[in-house]
Amino acid sequence: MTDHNFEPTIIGFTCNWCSYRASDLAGTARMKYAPNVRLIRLMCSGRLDPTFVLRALSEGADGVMITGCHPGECHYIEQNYKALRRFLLLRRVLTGLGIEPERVKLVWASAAEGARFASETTAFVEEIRKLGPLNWGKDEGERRKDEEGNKNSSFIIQPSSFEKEVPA
Amino acid sequence: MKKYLLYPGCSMESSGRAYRDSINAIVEPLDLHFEEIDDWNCCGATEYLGINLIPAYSLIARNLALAAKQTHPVNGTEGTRTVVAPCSACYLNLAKADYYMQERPSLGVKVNEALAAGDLQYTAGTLDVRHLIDILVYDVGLEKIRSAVVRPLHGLKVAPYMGCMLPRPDYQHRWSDHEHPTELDDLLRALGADVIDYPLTTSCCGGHMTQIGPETAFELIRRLVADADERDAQLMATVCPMCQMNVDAYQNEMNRFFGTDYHMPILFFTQLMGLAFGREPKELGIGVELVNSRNALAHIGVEVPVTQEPTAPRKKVEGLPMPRRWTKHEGRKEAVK
Amino acid sequence: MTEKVGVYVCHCGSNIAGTVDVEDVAHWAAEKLGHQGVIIAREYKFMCSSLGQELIEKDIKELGLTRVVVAACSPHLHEKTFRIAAKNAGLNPYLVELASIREQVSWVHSDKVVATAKAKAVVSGAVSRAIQNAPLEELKVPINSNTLVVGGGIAGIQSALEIANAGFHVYLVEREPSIGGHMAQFDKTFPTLDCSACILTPRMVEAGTHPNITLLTWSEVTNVAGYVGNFHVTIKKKARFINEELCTGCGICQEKCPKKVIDDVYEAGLGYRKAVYTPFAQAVPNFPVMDKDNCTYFEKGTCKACEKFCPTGAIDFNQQDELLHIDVGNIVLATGYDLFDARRVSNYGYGRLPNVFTSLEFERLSNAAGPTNGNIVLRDGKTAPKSVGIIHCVGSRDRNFNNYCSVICCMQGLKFAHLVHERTGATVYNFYIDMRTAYKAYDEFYQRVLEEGTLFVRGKVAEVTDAARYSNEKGKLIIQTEDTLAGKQRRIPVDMVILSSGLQPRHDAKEVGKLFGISCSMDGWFTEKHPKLDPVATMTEGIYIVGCAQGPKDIPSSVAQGAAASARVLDKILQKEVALEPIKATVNKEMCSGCRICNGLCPFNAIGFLADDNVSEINPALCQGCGTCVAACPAGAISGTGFSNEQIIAQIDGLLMRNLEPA
Amino acid sequence: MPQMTDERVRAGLTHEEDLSLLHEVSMKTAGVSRLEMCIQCGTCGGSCPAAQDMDHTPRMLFAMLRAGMREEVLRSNTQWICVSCYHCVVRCPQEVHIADVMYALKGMSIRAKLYADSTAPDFSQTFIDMVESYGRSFEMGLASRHYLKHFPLRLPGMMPMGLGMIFKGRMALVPKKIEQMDQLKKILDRAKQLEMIS
Repeated sequence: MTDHNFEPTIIGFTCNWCSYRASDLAGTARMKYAPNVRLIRLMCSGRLDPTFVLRALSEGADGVMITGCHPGECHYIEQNYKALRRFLLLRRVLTGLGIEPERVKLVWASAAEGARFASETTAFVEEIRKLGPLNWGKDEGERRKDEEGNKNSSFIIQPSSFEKEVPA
Repeated sequence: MKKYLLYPGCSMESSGRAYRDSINAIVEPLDLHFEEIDDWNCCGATEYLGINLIPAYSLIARNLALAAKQTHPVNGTEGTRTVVAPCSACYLNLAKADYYMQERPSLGVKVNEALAAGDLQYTAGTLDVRHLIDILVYDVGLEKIRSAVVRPLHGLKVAPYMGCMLPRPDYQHRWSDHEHPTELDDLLRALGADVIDYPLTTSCCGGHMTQIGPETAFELIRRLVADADERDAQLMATVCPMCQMNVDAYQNEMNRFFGTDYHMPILFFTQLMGLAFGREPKELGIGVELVNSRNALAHIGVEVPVTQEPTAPRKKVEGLPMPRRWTKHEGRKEAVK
Repeated sequence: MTEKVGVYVCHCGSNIAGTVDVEDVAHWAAEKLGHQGVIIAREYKFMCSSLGQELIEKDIKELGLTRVVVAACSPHLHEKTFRIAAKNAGLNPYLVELASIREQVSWVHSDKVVATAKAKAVVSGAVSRAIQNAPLEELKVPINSNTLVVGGGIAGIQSALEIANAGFHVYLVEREPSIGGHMAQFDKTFPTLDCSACILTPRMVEAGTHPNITLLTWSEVTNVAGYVGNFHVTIKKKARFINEELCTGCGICQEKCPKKVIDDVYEAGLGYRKAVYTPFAQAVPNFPVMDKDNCTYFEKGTCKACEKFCPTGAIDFNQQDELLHIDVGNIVLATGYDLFDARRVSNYGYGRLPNVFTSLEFERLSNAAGPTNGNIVLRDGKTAPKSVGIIHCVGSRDRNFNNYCSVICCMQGLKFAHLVHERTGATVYNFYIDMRTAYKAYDEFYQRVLEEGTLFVRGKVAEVTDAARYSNEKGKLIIQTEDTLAGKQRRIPVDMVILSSGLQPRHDAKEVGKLFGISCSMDGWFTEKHPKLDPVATMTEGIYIVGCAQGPKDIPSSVAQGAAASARVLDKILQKEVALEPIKATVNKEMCSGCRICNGLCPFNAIGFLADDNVSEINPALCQGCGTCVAACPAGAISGTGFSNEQIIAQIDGLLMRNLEPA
Repeated sequence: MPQMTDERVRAGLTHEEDLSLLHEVSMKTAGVSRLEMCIQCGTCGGSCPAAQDMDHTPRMLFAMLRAGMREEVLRSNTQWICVSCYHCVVRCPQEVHIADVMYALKGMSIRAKLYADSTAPDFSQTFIDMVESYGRSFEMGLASRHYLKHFPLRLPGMMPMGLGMIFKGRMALVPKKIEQMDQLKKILDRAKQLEMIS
């Protein structure tokens, strides 16, 4: 069952040339999307070291979104295919670690696809919300501490204030 | 021996009986094993879809669900996931249900909910829905067909009539072309027939309009028959019982309507295959057509030693060269320099 | 050493401040990130204004900041601004980090609490990352003043001439035996109806005789190495079997050659040439080439008619392909387009119905130098058509084929209508979806064609057939369409159909793109650096794209782009050296195990292997900084400046708020 | 929905603009209709083998759909003349699922009782009745019931053909029934319920 009170934290890796620009475009066009994703800019999705994903998941992220140029459109010719391969491998590793592989998602978005970036982001947040919190790499005490901390900080996002609408 | 699941369709039991007889006559020489889907029901033709969406697709999907239970191997055959439909309308309905249940998952969910009321279930994409001629040309192969020919149809001028619902909309990209597919031409040529260039090969026969708007249908039938006649065809070959029914059974009424006197017999391609394989007309249901094919078949009845096929006249020197013919199978990379 | 970090939060008027509580963010950063080294956090109305910049410069100087984090708009907008400000204040520009809280926060979220929370996370990530930033220096490399232009169509010719006239050397490489491209095949050019050859030939001759241009026809680029300013290019000069020193271009060999071949290229398949040939009379250079695949001597070992009759002994059957190596500083790609293969639209009958012609075929048909001497006739070679249908948008604006508008087809269709009307007096129909006659004097041409009495039918043609339905259709081609303005289906019998086919990327555009290290769009056209503000440059420094290689366009636009690219090249040449972004990968030789996994990963061939030391090495000038090798190195021996593991991991932790002041 | 006020009628407006129509048709179409992508090029109207008998070409019907002319659209004979030959579908440059839209319009037209001629809906209904009672189509029953009602005058002319079909064994006089008729009935009943909900 989906816990609607659960607000996932997601780390998104973007490519400097396409998906980061797509997020810029989504901004310029004022497209609203779920606020749960925090982006990191890489020069290319090929730069994505799988350990970054593991690091993010172990440090408190509930999901990781990897974005890059569409196949065949890589600024560096074909490095996004390497990202794709690593992504597939990574999902297997996660399965082996007992983590739902769906927590990592690969999205292709060109610099012109702001709308796609926005809708994919919102969709992914919902997918992660269904999966629930990950709480990997934290012991019980730490988790409780987190929860306590969240209660006091303005960082917790109230469900009522969460925007769901995304323009088609 | 390769097994296929057969969905015969309602016409095969009545108006298209000759189709069934002739299919039975060719499976053995081609080493095919057709296993009928148990207790299949009508696909709804083009009627149900216009009334109710979900019942229409549930009606079709029941057949797919039943077929999916019969995919296992039986004595001496491999298992299969291929459903063969010899009727173009049935083929399209089955293929369409399978495709749309995937394209629009909510439809798939609802259809399965309905199927569940009969303890059935179907996962879209489980089966491959294919038409009989697709199996014959691409699985059996023209080479094998050619080698089974004992009475080549040399001298028989045939208009290859594919009809509309077979090559279109072609969800799975099975055909060489949507407008001028070559599968039937190639197959008839393998039988030795003299295949004419028939531009209306995928035009519509009128479908159910013979029942609800006869004037519309008669015009469509007239176009088909008139063009075949204009091009000196002796008979038409079809792959669909509805096309056969419309062009055959309504031809005289059409003639009356327009004051014409066309006599254009139309046979199932499998009947011509049977003839070429040396079967007797009677086993193949030849003679039950209303526009009889006696005169047309007389051209091959006599066993005249075959002379060389007439070659096309040489193009005059001042003529300009034609571009090469295009088929999809040439590959996508082809480009004009 | 503890860094001294300054955090600057921009209001951007109300763009950011309207949704993010900027004061709270700044206050929070100073408080919660103080232990990380944040010694000052300010907010200001417009950080990018000169006052905002001065604020940062002042802090750097007075507080001795070693890192600067600006929470404002996207780094693609103002990263450079703040880097320059830092540099002015004596701080290495790469120690500045931007946190995008406008495009990624204030503009895409509407709840102030949520947006402020996310802005804090983004700032926290940027601070952590900035601490790990290292000072970097731009790499300067000299520029070779030679230029390579690939493709000798009008765009390439224009580009080559502009650079050559400025006094710099150009290598102009063309795959076909002559330069001229598609324009050389045309009869007239819209909208002015100048004779194509009349305006093109002088340019071709100028390019062929220019002292600064080395013309390499019947040649192809086979390898490109190096980087902006220092490309090393290998060119295959295919054997012509003609000694160019001796050949006078007299043409006797062509006359005597007994082998006739359909000319698929220049005559668009509508005419013949010999096995030894110059494609057309005004070809530049005027030396013939021998088509080895069709030559009787190469096929059967006898003939040599050309050799017997050549007055200067220029035929050389032993000639071999040659490989040339040249060094250039910049490359202009003007590789053009392929015509859409109209056989794919089987309902239009091209290839099946003899009197259906493509646009290029019609160009040859109406060209006085073409196979019919400019007589517009049916495929029987003699009958003039009494009625002609011209179909627009063939293969364009159609998801079954090419989804884009090919730009030129409307005007081309109008031009054909005019020519048919003028030369044959036939009734002409134009079938169009939308009439697109933008640009100077184009719509006036449309008006002129309307005035001439061409009949226009708004409707995408459904089919062209020879299946007559009524007696008036016998022996004709019937164009069936909906006249969408009349709301009725029409069947129009005509003698000739001309398909205004669209343009599509060269069939080998992908491979060519790979060769030069540039990418193609979804449709297959080369991708420009910026669709509006940088239309001739590419993401690869020093490589420019002009003409139809970049997308469908007409002759004026191709010429303009050719010239524009030249201006960019001259700009580079005159700068004499170029600065390269210092985002590079380097191999730590101590850690490298010599496994060579990285060697094959680099698309720019920047990674070499030092066999003696058994380690890999990266050429910093070739490295484009994608970082794939960094991520792939199993020994962790490769590090990438600007995007190091430390920087990214710090940013992850920061974004996840793992770096806050312990409570 | 704007009302047909006197003012509007006086101004010569003949229909109410119902902008929800396009969406409704799309929802009722099997697969994804892509109707909103139509560029009004006329490929469908040009391709249609039966366009001469239609009140409106398919293209025009789609324009009317967009304009929200609900009644005119559902009253049109276009969807009933469609022979499902799919020529327009494969040629459409925007990949609109035209044939399936026609099926959706038939259903809507029946429900709104706006069809001008009952021949086609009756034929469909008769056909379905046969299928729902036997699980198979029954040409003899179908033809006799349908012709008696709609084309009694055509019957004498049809006699030779009908007799020929029977004589040549191409038309069965008794219907064939599937074995698990009750299973099919359950499925269809459930499907009809689901149809009502959606």
